[in-house]
Amino acid sequence: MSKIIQLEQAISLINSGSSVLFGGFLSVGCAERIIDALVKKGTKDLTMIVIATDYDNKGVGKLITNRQVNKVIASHIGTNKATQTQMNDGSLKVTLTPQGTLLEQIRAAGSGLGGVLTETGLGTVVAEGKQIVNVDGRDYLLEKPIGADIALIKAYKADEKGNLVYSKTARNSNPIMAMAAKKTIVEVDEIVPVGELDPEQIITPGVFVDYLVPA
Amino acid sequence: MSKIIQLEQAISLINSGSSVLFGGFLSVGCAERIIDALVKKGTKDLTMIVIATDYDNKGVGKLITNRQVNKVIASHIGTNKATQTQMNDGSLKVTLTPQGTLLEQIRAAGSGLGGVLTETGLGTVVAEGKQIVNVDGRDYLLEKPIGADIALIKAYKADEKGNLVYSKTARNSNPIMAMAAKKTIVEVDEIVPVGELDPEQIITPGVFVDYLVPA
Amino acid sequence: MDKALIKKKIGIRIAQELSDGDFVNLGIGLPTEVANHIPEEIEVFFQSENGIMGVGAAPKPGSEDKDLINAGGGYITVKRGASYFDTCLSFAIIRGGHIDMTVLGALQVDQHGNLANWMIPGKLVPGMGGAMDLVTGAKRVIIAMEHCDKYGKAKILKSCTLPLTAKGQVSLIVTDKAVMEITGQGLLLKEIAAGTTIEELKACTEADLLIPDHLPTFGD
Amino acid sequence: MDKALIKKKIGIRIAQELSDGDFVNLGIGLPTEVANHIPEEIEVFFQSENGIMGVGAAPKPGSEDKDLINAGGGYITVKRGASYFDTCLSFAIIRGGHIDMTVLGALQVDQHGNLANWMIPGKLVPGMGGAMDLVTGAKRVIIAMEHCDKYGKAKILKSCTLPLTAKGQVSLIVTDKAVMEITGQGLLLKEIAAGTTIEELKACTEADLLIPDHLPTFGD
Repeated sequence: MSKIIQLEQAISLINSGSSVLFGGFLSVGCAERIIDALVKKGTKDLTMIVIATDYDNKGVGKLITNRQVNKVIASHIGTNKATQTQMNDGSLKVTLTPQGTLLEQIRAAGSGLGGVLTETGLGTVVAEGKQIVNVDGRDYLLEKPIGADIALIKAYKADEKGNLVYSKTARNSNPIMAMAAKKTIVEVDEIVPVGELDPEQIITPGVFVDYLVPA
Repeated sequence: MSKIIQLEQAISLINSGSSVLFGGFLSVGCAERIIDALVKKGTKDLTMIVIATDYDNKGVGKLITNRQVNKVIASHIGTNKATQTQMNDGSLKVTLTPQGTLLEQIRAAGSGLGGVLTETGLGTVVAEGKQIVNVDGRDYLLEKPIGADIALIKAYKADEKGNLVYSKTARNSNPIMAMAAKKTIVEVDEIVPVGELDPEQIITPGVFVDYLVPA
Repeated sequence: MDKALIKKKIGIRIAQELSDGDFVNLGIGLPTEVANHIPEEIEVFFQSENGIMGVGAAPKPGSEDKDLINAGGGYITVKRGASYFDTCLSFAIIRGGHIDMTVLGALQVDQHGNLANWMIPGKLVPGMGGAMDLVTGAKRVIIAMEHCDKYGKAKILKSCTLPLTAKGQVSLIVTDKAVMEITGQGLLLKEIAAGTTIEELKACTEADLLIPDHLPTFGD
Repeated sequence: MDKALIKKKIGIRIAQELSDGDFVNLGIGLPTEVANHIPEEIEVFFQSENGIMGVGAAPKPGSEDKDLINAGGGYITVKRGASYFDTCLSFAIIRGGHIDMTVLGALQVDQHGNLANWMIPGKLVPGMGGAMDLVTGAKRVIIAMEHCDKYGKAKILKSCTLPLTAKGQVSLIVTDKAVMEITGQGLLLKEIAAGTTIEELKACTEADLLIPDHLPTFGD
C-alpha cells in the first residue's frame, strides 16, 4: 500500500470548513507547495491551527491574505498584518494561546489524553472561561485537546511507509501536529525506499502518516 | 564544567530514603553497573519508580531481592518473585499503574504540567481514590505528576555536555525519566568529545543531564 | 485437541481480520501466533510497546541483540521500515487510537465487552503493564483465548467477576470453538468451529449468545 | 544616552548573572544583547524555543541555512554540542523548570513581580508566543528594558495596568538606570547606574523602591 499521492489529490482531501493543523514556524518547516495549491484552489472557511501566522506573503499567512480562513488558533500573529486587520474588522476569529499550551493541547489530542493541567496563563486573560483544577493545593488551568481533520506537515525525508526525518529547526511543531489529525499529509523533499532510513533516526513513525506528497 | 563523575561519586548522591526513577524495561536499557554498586553499598528505604521490576537477579530486581526498597511504583511485577513475596508479606508497598499512565505522569513532572487526564483505568481498581474530571461530557481520571530525587538512566553514547543517544529498544523509558528528577545520572557505554554527535541524532539534550558515569 | 493446533486455529482466524497497512499490537502468549499467519498479499506492522514499530521474526540462535527485545522480554529482529521510539510515545500511539488492532489474552471476558486479564486477587498480581492502555486505546480489541479454562469452566461470562482491565472495549472474541462479536444487542455468535455443535458451545459459555439463522464455520 | 550604549550596558550587567553551564533563553530584541557579553571563563547554552539548544552566532551573509532560525525568525548557526528537538519538547524544557534563566523585555513590570509584555488592548496584539510559558517556567526571570518608555513615562509600576503575561514570576529587573530585585518585602534597589541619582531614579519609577544604605553602582 503506497502512501504517495500527487499534489492535486492532497488538495482534494481538504474541504471547505476543514480544520487544519499546519506544521512550521515563521514559514520554516511549512508545507509551502501544498499551501500554494490551496491558495490557487481557493478552499474557504478553514480553521487554521498553527504556532504563528507567518507573513502576509509567506507560509500559512497567504491563506489569510486570500481570506480562506475564518478561524485561527495560534500563539503569535505579530508578523502577519492580514491576521490583525481581519481580526480587528471581525471577519477572522482569533484565539491566542500560549505556545507551550497549544502544543500540549495538540499532543493531548494525538495521544488520547483528555487534557492537561498547566500553570501557564493563570491570572491572565488566557484563564478566562477555562476550568481551574486544584491539585494538592495548587491551581492549574485545564487545557483541552485540540485535534483537526487534516495535518499539513513538512518533512525533509520520508520512506515509502511514511517514516519521517526533519531538517534542523524545520522540525519544530511538525512531529506533534502529525499525531493529531484524522488525515496527516506530508510534503517531503525526498522519498527513499523502505529500509534506507535508520530506525534510530526516524522522528515521526509512519503510523502517524497517511499521505506523502513528493516535491 | 564537566559532567563526568566516577561510580562511587554517583552512588554517594543516592541517599537512604531517596526516590529514584529507573530507566529500562525488563533490564534492557537499565543502569546495571550503578545498580550493582548500590546493592554493594546497601543504601536502604528507596522508592523505586520503574516500568517493571525486572528479574530477581537482573536489573532493578536485585535491589528488591536485597531488601533495599520499601516502595515501588510500577506497571508490572510479574517477572520478579521477590516483589510479589515482599508485597504479600507487607514489607514492600507496591502501587500498580498502567504503563502509559505512569509514563505520562513522569513526563508531566518533567514538563511542568500539573497532571494529565486519561480514560485508561476508568471503571477499574486503578480509578480508586482518584479525582474524576469531566470534559465536554466525558469522564477522565486525573493523574498527577511523578518526579523523583534521582533518575538513573542508561545511554549508549553521550558527549561531554550530556547529550544522549540510545540503542534500539534500550531507549524505552530512559528519555522520559531523564526529564523528571532533581538529579539525573547517566551510565553510558561511550563518552565522545563535544561536537561528535550530530544535533539531529540526539534524543535527550544535555539540559536534562547532571552526571555521566563512564562504563 | 492439541494445544499447538488450537493456537494455530485461533491465530489463522484472527489473521483474517487484518487489512493491508494495519498497525497491530499482539499481547504475549497465544496472541503472538497471529504473526505466523499473515496473508501473503498484505503487509502489517507490529508494534511492541517497549518502543518499536516493525517487529520482525525471532532472531536465529546466537544472533540475538541484547538491546532488541519485545514487550515479553523475548529477543526480536526488526523489519525494513521499522522505527524506534521511547515508551511514552509508544503509549501515545496506543492511547491515541493509532493502533488498528490489538490481540490480547483474557482471564474473563463478558457480553458487555468488559475484559479481565491482569490479576486474580490473592493469587496472581503481575500488574497490568500496558494492557489497560491497549484495551482503552486501540481501534479494535480482539480477544484470543481457549474457550474454557483448564478445568473446563466458562471464561465468557454474563459479567466479569475478576478486577477489570477495561470496561466495554472488546470488539471480537476468537476461541477454539467460536468467533463472537460484542454488539449493542449483545454477544453475537458469528462463526462456530467446524466440528463443534451449538449445544457444546452453550454448555461452556456463561454469556447469553445471540445465534443467527445462518452460522458459518471456521477452522476446517 | 545612545541606544546602542544603553543596550550594551544592560547586556553586560545581565551577563554577570550567568553561571558556567547555564541554559538560557533570551527573548527577541534587547535581551539578545546578553549573548554578546558572556564572561570568557564560563560557557552557557542558549535555547531557542522553536527547537534548538546551543544557538551559535549569526551566520556570515551568504551562508544562511533556510532551515535554521531562532524564535525571532533570524538566521542562526549552531554551537558544538547543540541539539534539535520538536517545539513540544522545547516547551517541556521551559515549563519543566530546566531553563536556568530567561531574559525578556517588558511593556510594564510591577513591584509584585507581575509582567505585562504581550499586548496593548486595541492597539497591538501580537500574541504571547512562548512568553507566558517562559515566564512561568524558567528558574529565574530577568527583565531587560529601558527604564522609561519613549515618552519618559514609568514602566516599573506599583501594579501593572496592561494584560499580564504572568503573575509574580519576575526575579530581577535590569535597566539603563538600575538593578532591582523583587523580594518578599517589595522591590529592592540593588545597584544604581553610574551617573544616575536616586532622585532621578525615583522620578521615573512609579513602584515603591526599597533603598538600602549601601548602594553599589554599575555600568561605569
